[in-house]
Amino acid sequence: MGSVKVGIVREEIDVGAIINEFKALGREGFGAVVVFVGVVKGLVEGAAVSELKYEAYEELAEKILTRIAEEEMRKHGLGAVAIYHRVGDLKPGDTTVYIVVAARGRREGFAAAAEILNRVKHEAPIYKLEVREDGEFWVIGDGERVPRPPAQRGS
Amino acid sequence: MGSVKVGIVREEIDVGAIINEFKALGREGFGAVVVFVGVVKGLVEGAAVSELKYEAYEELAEKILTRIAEEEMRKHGLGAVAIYHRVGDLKPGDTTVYIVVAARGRREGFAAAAEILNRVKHEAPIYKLEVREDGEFWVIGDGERVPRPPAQRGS
Amino acid sequence: MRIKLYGILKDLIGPEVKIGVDKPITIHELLTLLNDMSGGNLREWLDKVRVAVNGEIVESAGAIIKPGDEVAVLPPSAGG
Amino acid sequence: MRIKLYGILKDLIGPEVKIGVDKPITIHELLTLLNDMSGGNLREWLDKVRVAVNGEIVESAGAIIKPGDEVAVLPPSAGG
Repeated sequence: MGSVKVGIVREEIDVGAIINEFKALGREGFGAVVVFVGVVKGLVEGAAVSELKYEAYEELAEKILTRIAEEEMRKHGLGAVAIYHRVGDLKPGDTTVYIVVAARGRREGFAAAAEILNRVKHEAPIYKLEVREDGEFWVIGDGERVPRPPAQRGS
Repeated sequence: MGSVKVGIVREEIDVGAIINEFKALGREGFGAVVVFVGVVKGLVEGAAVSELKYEAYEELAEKILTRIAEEEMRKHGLGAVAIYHRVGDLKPGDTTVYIVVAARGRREGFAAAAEILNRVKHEAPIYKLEVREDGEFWVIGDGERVPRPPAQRGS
Repeated sequence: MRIKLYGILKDLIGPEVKIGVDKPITIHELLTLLNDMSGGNLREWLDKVRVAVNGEIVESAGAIIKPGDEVAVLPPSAGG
Repeated sequence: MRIKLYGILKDLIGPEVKIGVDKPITIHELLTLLNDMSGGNLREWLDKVRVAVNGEIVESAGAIIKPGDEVAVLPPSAGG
């Protein structure tokens, strides 16, 4: 089985170094490296965003990221998978998630990267609070936004 | 209109630097950077590959890459597009093509990168000769292989 | 029994609560207890949360939690 | 008139050929001439090649090329 790298991280990742490592798998017949990098948007639903506060149940999140990577590797016959998700207080333009796959060809590569991203969003215990000019919102699932309950603001 | 960078290049590109540049567009609402890096495979149709020799009609190729980038940028509402294709004698594990897009979201990003790659393969005047243990083959279109005509080997 | 909470549940209940139970209870019973403690704040979330016991998601509402287990209550994920 | 060739066409005909014409010809006439010069080598490629004139692809086989134009004959692309 190929290489799996996952992590919940506080800092930016050197994604160029991962691409360089994965492209060496071309020698074993993996001709495509596909990368997704998520970025904090400065504007959501017409409102300026000042911060995204990410938190995770870290041990479980890393376990689930590993499982996603291994299952998708088998499913798409990948040579390597990396999944890193950031936590902490992130500003517009900061990276949030990195997915890198080495695949036999472009079709498997694009399909695997899109599917991994989708699973990370729905399965990993990672939570985000959107701090906007019009209030604070918990993002639930794929896009539903719930105003932050006011009673506990201080907690 | 956003930024377009294209080129026919002889050396590897620092794709990490392009990702870093494009992620800054998060501030303007572009939350996804999608990257495709093509890599020379060491094994094709069960035969070991020693080299891919790429050549291009360079002026026309750069013109066509620019056109693809601009059209796809409009079609998918992208913030930036980079397309670099290498020429020269490449070995397994060497990169062949780099596509980087900054999109509003993941769906537009994956769709745009896949479509740009497809157009680069079919529209840009770029040619490749596969040097394998079982002979030399011109790759025609998306995968057809034609044995190199023997009469002109020396040319 | 100490229960950790994440995301919006931290705002609704607190980052961690202690429940005085000295015998095993089901996940369903745990969530009912938490909802009562929070004055009904958890009601609309009861069918959306996931519960992790000792670092693994447990899907069945009838699954048993023992005193001493490490328990976390998780709202729907929002990674990416 | 100097014609540049690329890819497999370079092997079949040569990287560049000179054709002695002093009046405009159509793309169809050009390809026929090239095929004759190559002893019929180009035959199976005639309906697959693209011709670029002065740095732009010209799709119509009836389009006119003038002496002095920069002409290239291109096999199907194989980037990526």
